Amino acid sequence: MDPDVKNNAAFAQDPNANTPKTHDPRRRMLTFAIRRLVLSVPTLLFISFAIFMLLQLAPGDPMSQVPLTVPPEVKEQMRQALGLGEPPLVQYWKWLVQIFWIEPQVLWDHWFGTTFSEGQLRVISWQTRSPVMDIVLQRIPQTLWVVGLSYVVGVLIALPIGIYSAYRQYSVFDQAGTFITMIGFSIPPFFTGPLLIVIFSVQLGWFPSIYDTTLVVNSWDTFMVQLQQMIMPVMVLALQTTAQLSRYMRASMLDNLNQDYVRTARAKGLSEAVVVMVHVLRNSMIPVVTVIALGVPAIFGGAIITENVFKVNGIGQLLITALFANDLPMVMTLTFIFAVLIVTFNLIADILYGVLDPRIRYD
Amino acid sequence: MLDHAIARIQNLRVEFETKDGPVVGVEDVSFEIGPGETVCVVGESGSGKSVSSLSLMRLIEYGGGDIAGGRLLFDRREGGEIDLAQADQDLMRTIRGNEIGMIFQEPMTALNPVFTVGKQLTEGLRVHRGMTKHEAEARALELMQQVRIPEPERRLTQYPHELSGGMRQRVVIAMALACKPRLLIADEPTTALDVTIQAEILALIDRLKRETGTAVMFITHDMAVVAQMADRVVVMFRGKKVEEGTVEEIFENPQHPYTQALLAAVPKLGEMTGKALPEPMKLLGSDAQEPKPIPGSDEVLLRVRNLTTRFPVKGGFFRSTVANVHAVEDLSFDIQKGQTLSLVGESGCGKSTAGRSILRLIEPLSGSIELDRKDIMALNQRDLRTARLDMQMIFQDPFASLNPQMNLSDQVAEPMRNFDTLKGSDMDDRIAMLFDRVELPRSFLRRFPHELSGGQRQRVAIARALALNPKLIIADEAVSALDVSVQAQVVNLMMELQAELGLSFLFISHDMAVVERVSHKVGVMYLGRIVELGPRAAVFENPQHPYTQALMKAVPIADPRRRKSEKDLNFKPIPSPIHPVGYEPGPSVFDQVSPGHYVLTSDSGY
Amino acid sequence: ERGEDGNVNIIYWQAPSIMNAYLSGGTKDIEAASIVIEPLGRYDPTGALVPYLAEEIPTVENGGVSEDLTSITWKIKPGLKWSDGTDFTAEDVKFTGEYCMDPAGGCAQFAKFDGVTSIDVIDPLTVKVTFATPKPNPYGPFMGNQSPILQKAQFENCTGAAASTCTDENFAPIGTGPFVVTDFRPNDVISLEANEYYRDPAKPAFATVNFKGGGDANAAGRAVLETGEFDYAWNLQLAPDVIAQMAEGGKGVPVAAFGTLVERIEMNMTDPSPSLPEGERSTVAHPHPILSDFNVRKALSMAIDRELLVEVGYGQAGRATCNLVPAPELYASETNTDCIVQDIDGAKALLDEAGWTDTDGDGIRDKDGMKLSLLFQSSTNAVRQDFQALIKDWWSQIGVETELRNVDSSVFFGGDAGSPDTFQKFYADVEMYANNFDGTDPQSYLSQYRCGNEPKPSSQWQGENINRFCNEEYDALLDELAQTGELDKRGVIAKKLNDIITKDTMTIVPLVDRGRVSAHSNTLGGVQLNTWDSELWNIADWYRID
Amino acid sequence: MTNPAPAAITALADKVPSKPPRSKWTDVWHQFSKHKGALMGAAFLIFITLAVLFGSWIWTLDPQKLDIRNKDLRPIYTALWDGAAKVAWAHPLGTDNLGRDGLANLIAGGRASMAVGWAAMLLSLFIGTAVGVISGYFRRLDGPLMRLTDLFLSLPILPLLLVAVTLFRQPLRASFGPEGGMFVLIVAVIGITSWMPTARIVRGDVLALKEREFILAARSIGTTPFKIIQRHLLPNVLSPIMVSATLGLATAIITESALSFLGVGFPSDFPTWGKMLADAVPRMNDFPERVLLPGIMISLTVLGVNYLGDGLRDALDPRIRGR
Ligand SMILES: Nc1ncnc2c1ncn2[C@@H]1O[C@H](COP(=O)(O)OP(=O)(O)OP(=O)(O)O)[C@@H](O)[C@H]1O
Ligand SMILES: Nc1ncnc2c1ncn2[C@@H]1O[C@H](COP(=O)(O)OP(=O)(O)OP(=O)(O)O)[C@@H](O)[C@H]1O
Ligand SMILES: [Mg+2]
Ligand SMILES: [Mg+2]
Repeated sequence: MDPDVKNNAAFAQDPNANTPKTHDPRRRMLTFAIRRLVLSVPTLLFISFAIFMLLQLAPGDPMSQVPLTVPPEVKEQMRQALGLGEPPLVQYWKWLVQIFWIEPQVLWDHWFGTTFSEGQLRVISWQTRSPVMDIVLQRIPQTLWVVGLSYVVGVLIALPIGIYSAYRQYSVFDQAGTFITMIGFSIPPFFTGPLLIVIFSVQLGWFPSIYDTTLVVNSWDTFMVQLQQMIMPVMVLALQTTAQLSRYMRASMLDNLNQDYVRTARAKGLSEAVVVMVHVLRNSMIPVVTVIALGVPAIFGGAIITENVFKVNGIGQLLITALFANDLPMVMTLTFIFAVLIVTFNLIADILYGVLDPRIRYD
Repeated sequence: MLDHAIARIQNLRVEFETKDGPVVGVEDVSFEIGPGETVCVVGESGSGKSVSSLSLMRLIEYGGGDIAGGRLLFDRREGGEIDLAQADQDLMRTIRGNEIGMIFQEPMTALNPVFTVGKQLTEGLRVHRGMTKHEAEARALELMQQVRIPEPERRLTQYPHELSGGMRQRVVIAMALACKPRLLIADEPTTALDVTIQAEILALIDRLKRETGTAVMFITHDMAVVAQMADRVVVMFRGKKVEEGTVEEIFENPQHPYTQALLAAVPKLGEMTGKALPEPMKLLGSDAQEPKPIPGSDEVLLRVRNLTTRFPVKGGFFRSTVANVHAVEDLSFDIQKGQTLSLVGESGCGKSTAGRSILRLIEPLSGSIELDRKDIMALNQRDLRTARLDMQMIFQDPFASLNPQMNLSDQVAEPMRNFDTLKGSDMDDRIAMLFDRVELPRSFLRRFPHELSGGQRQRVAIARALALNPKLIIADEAVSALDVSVQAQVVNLMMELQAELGLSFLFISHDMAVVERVSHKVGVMYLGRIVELGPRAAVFENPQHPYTQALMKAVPIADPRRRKSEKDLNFKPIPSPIHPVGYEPGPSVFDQVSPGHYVLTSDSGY
Repeated sequence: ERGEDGNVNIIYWQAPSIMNAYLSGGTKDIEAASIVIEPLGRYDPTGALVPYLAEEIPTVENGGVSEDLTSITWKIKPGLKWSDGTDFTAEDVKFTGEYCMDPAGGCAQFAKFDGVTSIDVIDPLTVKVTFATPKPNPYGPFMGNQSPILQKAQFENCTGAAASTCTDENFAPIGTGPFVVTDFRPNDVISLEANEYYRDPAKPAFATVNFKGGGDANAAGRAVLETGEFDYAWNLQLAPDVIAQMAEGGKGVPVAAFGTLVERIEMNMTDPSPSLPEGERSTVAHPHPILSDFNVRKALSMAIDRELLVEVGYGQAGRATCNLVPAPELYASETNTDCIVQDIDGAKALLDEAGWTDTDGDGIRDKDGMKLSLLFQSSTNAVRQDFQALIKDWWSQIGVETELRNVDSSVFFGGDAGSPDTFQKFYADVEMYANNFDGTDPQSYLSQYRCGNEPKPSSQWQGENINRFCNEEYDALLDELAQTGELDKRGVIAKKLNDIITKDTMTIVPLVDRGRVSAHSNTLGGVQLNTWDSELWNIADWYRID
Repeated sequence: MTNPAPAAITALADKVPSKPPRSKWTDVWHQFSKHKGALMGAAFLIFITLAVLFGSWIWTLDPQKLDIRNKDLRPIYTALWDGAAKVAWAHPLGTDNLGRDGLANLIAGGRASMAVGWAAMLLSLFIGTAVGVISGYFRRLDGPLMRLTDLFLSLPILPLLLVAVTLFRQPLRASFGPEGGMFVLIVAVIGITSWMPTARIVRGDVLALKEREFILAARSIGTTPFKIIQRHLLPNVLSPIMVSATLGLATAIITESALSFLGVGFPSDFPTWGKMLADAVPRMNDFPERVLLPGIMISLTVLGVNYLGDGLRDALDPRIRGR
């Protein structure tokens, strides 16, 4: 989550009416996007290298889970079989080739039935000896269901709260909202999670405490089951999103409610609903939408603790198990995907900013 | 007074709930507006003009105000008079925008930036007139034509920021007029605008009033505008009405001392006719001596030659320079010691850029600047910093040019701290002296900018500029944002300082009346170039360049008997100063019409 | 009747990541795999050997093991079928051996095949394993859950370096066990269904298995004991009061069993001081300034109340012990029980005797200007931290200052030569962890403490003699043990070795003989907790109680 | 103004603010004291801080002292509704499963949590503000610094912590002692992985401020860039910094507890609120106070800081203060 409300103020320079349009804004946006995309390649390379070196430096060894009964020579052999004996730079280069050259080919093959990637070595997880990407793909559904949905729910709850608290600033609702959201923000999920489980699974028996990732939703009943098992993790996660977003929404609404154009809108005789929900909201959403967009990478990054508490086994759990098992290719790939998402959504946020705010100029 | 007044305000009292208890905004204000009549409400900032008008719209509640007493009688279209002060907000919604239209002070912020002009224009129509989208659009187009916006069809699909200030203000006017209101409230509709655009807007409102018979309540603090527009005038002072009368009565025979003082403070174009040298204004009540002319000397202090400043416009994939803003083109002038050169011209013509380029706050592209024979252009950053000891700048916006987080003595002390000119108690003494000099009480030393009025702030800015004993002060619209009365004081202060300390000023302004008052010489700028340069009397009394002539015509005169008619105005929109890379404009060629009076003969774009 | 009891839900809080026991040493993977692939013989809950795919367990008596102890001949049950319907033959056994012995494959069970010179197929149902030297315990290959048989047809192309590219094979091996994999999600869920070719037509009783992984022991326990969502939870490493509280949920019961796992304190016989140059810390070049003294070590051991540790940390799943080899009976030294009773005063006296006295009155003993202050490290784990706190308290009572450190277990057990925090490097004075041995024979386990086998820079800090223990008598006994085939004699020697390293020298201070606690729901029958083999060793016999 | 002016000129005279000027800090305090929430937040924070700092002198029990016979005591107040509860006045807030005193642990844990929270927050604030101001003010550094921000956003905190532990624990332990060393490490790691949002917000604000005239004015009177940042930019970005600080403290306390939860935090005998909370979760049913007490402390602290931040922000802004 990135409170980047004002990040883009640079774009919102004073409108300059004297400056005639030299380009079509759409084309400018495109150039801007492409430029940023191209620039992000070296950034990402640098990031990946930094992460790789960090992981290299990190202590720990993929053999740590092998029982102590296995003698060291055997562990050494196992290490060699994983390619750990090679110098780090060679390992990095191999990883780069695999992720940027071979994996795309695999994807291509998958879609078009070609065989470019035949026999090429993909990024293989040390733990499972299977391609990292396959596992990641396997994890995406539950991550999206739970973390993604919780984000959506959080947003949907946060926005009305933020809007109303700002409209009735210092009212009881506003005060209570502040209080509750701050509490929500300050309670760690490893507390709320088990608490909910004790209440709703153990005492009341309403919801399962363990998430079933194999459930296929194909009927009303299975949908209900899915709903039941999703409800607790989604709520725990949504609490955090709500707490933060409603603060942003409130601040942004407050900024705009005092603007002159609001008075103009009222002077036209528009109803309060239209004034607030059309004129003010649209303007207030500009910074909030970018904040929302910047929070999206976190969805794909999963929610390590919550996933763990409810056994959702999404990306977050994958990352944490890989970390503790020192499964370098897996950790590397996941963090890299995460970095890509961060960079991408930074870009998307900037573009969204421009889409929503006609004043933005891309240069 | 009038038979069928459209609106009658009786004993209005508005209070604001603040943290320090209730504050009275206006008190016991009564006046009427008849059909087809323009009532001007004047008074300095904070006197309660806006509060009265917002109360009439019942919008004051949204700003934390409360109508504590009085009646706001409004004659509705379907006959019948109602008291708006008692009406509920639902009823008000049907009146607002429908029967009463309002034009707001700030064209830049009065429009919602994220909706197209068309959407904002049609909104009211669809609510009040129940029009379909299509009908409303047709009507919107009609309105746009009525307010004479060029290319009205295209404007409807544009966003507010894509329009110039003048166009935006016209859109706001069109919005206010959309439902053919019976009463139009215009709250300082032109304060933020250029002379030329102001003239156009005033003419527009006047014409609409004549054509539709709408009653107009016109709020302003600019007496020249009042003289142009008003049928009757209401003068407000500190939340109360102090005087009311027809425009002639007020101007020719003001009764209340405040009105008298106000009128005395208004610089009138043409007042200086026949005088060669500038002299301070005679303010009412200042028992001071007769204003003395300021001669200055003939020794050249600042010599600017062929100054050119361009801003690159970056674009394309590699963010290379694709075009340049030619903000200042081939500018040459001299300023003598103890004299004032004024630069005038429309917004965006490059005045500020010129001023900043001289200080090298913006790096000029080429040209030479010599201050006291020191070549400013050749200095490196460190020497430039010391060179700035001799030239200081006062900025346009007294609200923006002081750091809100620093107290006044620190702000004034800052230049001395930077250069270590004075220390400890010497510095304190000097700050106190400067405060005395600009007539600020010493008790203000520990205040923060927000605790001061605009005029006081501008005086702090002047004190700061004086702190280092500069030889040249560049005053970039130093008085434009101030109330007339305050403006007069600040202008007088600057001229006194000039007389006493022998300061030179580069005075940048678009207010011709003030310029006439202060300048020894005047340069008229257009599109980055000086189109006419000469002694003030020559330029004002004998303008040669067509642009200068047009500019002079647009200036409203604070005399109700010398109203301008719309026909006098012929302005073309300023062409773009942006040119592609490689475009090299020709040099400026001047013709000397009289000694020291030059007129541009090469193409200026006008 | 096969499949009549529907579905059984198993939860392992560590999620299996692969189904091939040879490519992962992790217990979770091996146990998950044990449902599908089987060895020739297994250990039962008492540690006895039982034939599985073999007709019988070969011994010297029945002629299966040669008199000179250099070969073992397995006879396979006739009529066995793989889950794809093909016949199980001796070729598969031979192949499995070769698969693991390929040095490029990185086989985790390589040690099981240590000393094997050849594996020969005598006939389709007979296979002979020959060793280079006499093997008193020839049950390394193909015995126990770590050494199951892979199908040759399936893994033929997966040997050597190709082993890790065979994702499909590694995730869904064809086996002879009661279930076959239908869906394997690494580190998440395994779905299995009954193997239609399973040798006993009446088994397994369950048609499907849902094997969930991930989370923590707490949640796993709760899911079985409190909410009843799952039928079986593995290895509940939780404080006894927590388990007891969960058991009140009434949906299931915790079960415990003991093996050879001993939680112990290891004394560093060498000096780990950071002031020594890197490369000399914790090496035999510098004996430990404090712990080299037997009396100090003994005093430290005497100050510990092992019964209390058991009560706090393990409850019914632990027993106080003074032995490094607590089981099986044959090898467990029964005379070594002195340490069980805490003796603070005795410890104090011993320290006084050793010259460690509190001269400056700060409550910490010192000698020659050196404080009796120890750095005590362990891996991160709630119970271990409780133990550390308790032990620190006791030691402070006898005037020993203790600094605690806990290291993340992936680092502590990671063996990364670059990290200062591994248990092998032992950059601390004492450390605590648990270890055990495979199967029932402790020979290799005891051989770890041979002089010269210590981790050291020249061996990239690999080696199992964690304490840097060096004792000629001990090494001589080890040699003798390697030559002895008779079980009784082996028992005597092993006990002697055990006593030397524990009570005689106090190099290793055993604390708790740790059992295993797992839990199963009240409706799951047939569970027999087995610590010598996979917990799921008899899953074919599990059934539903209605 | 020196000489008395006649009537008409007074009409034109500038309005003088009605209240006499006060020193800045009186003013700040005045505005601050009007904010009830802020006052309460501040009072609570002061109370907590004093309690954790000096509480150990009043409640002198050693938090590490094991009193195994008195383990698993309930807090005294449970006796109110549960007569059978095991309570003792010697341990008013009960004891844990090894008999460590709850109150003493709460105090000691609070000290650690507050210290980590404040230190990490200040560190991240410092880095964030520095990066934000520099990249906003110096155009040329903007790109590289923003890419650096991206990098840090993508850095996973756990491996980073493990690396830091490996590389720096020994030297830090030598200079700060075992707990101090770990403290420095954790603070540093939390600090350097959480400054990015602050940096972005500050950068955005600086970019906007840079265009304001008073910055130009400062340049024209010869203020050096460093002084401009110090005198003009920093005081004006205080408000977003305050917000970041508020959130930062909460995040730091929670991140520390999450690290403890994942088992990579402080040594086991070094209690923090987060760790107490994490350790108590498995026994939540029987001993709810063990989760609730530290949980409530964390929440109240965060709330207190939040309200305090709100009040300070209002009080420090002279524009709001003036109203
Ligand atoms: N929302 C408010 N809260 C408190 N006081 C207010 C508020 N709005 C206006 N006032 C006070 O009411 C008085 C009149 O203000 P008003 O806006 O009408 O002045 P004005 O004559 O329109 O000035 P200007 O020329 O600057 O627009 C001022 O003293 C002002 O401080
Ligand atoms: N930093 C800048 N970058 C690009 N263009 C600029 C910049 N500053 C000014 N310009 C352009 O240069 C031209 C001259 O601007 P300048 O501010 O000097 O006008 P001005 O005469 O002072 O107008 P005003 O009366 O509105 O202050 C305008 O077209 C403006 O848009
Ligand atoms: Mg006003
Ligand atoms: Mg300007």
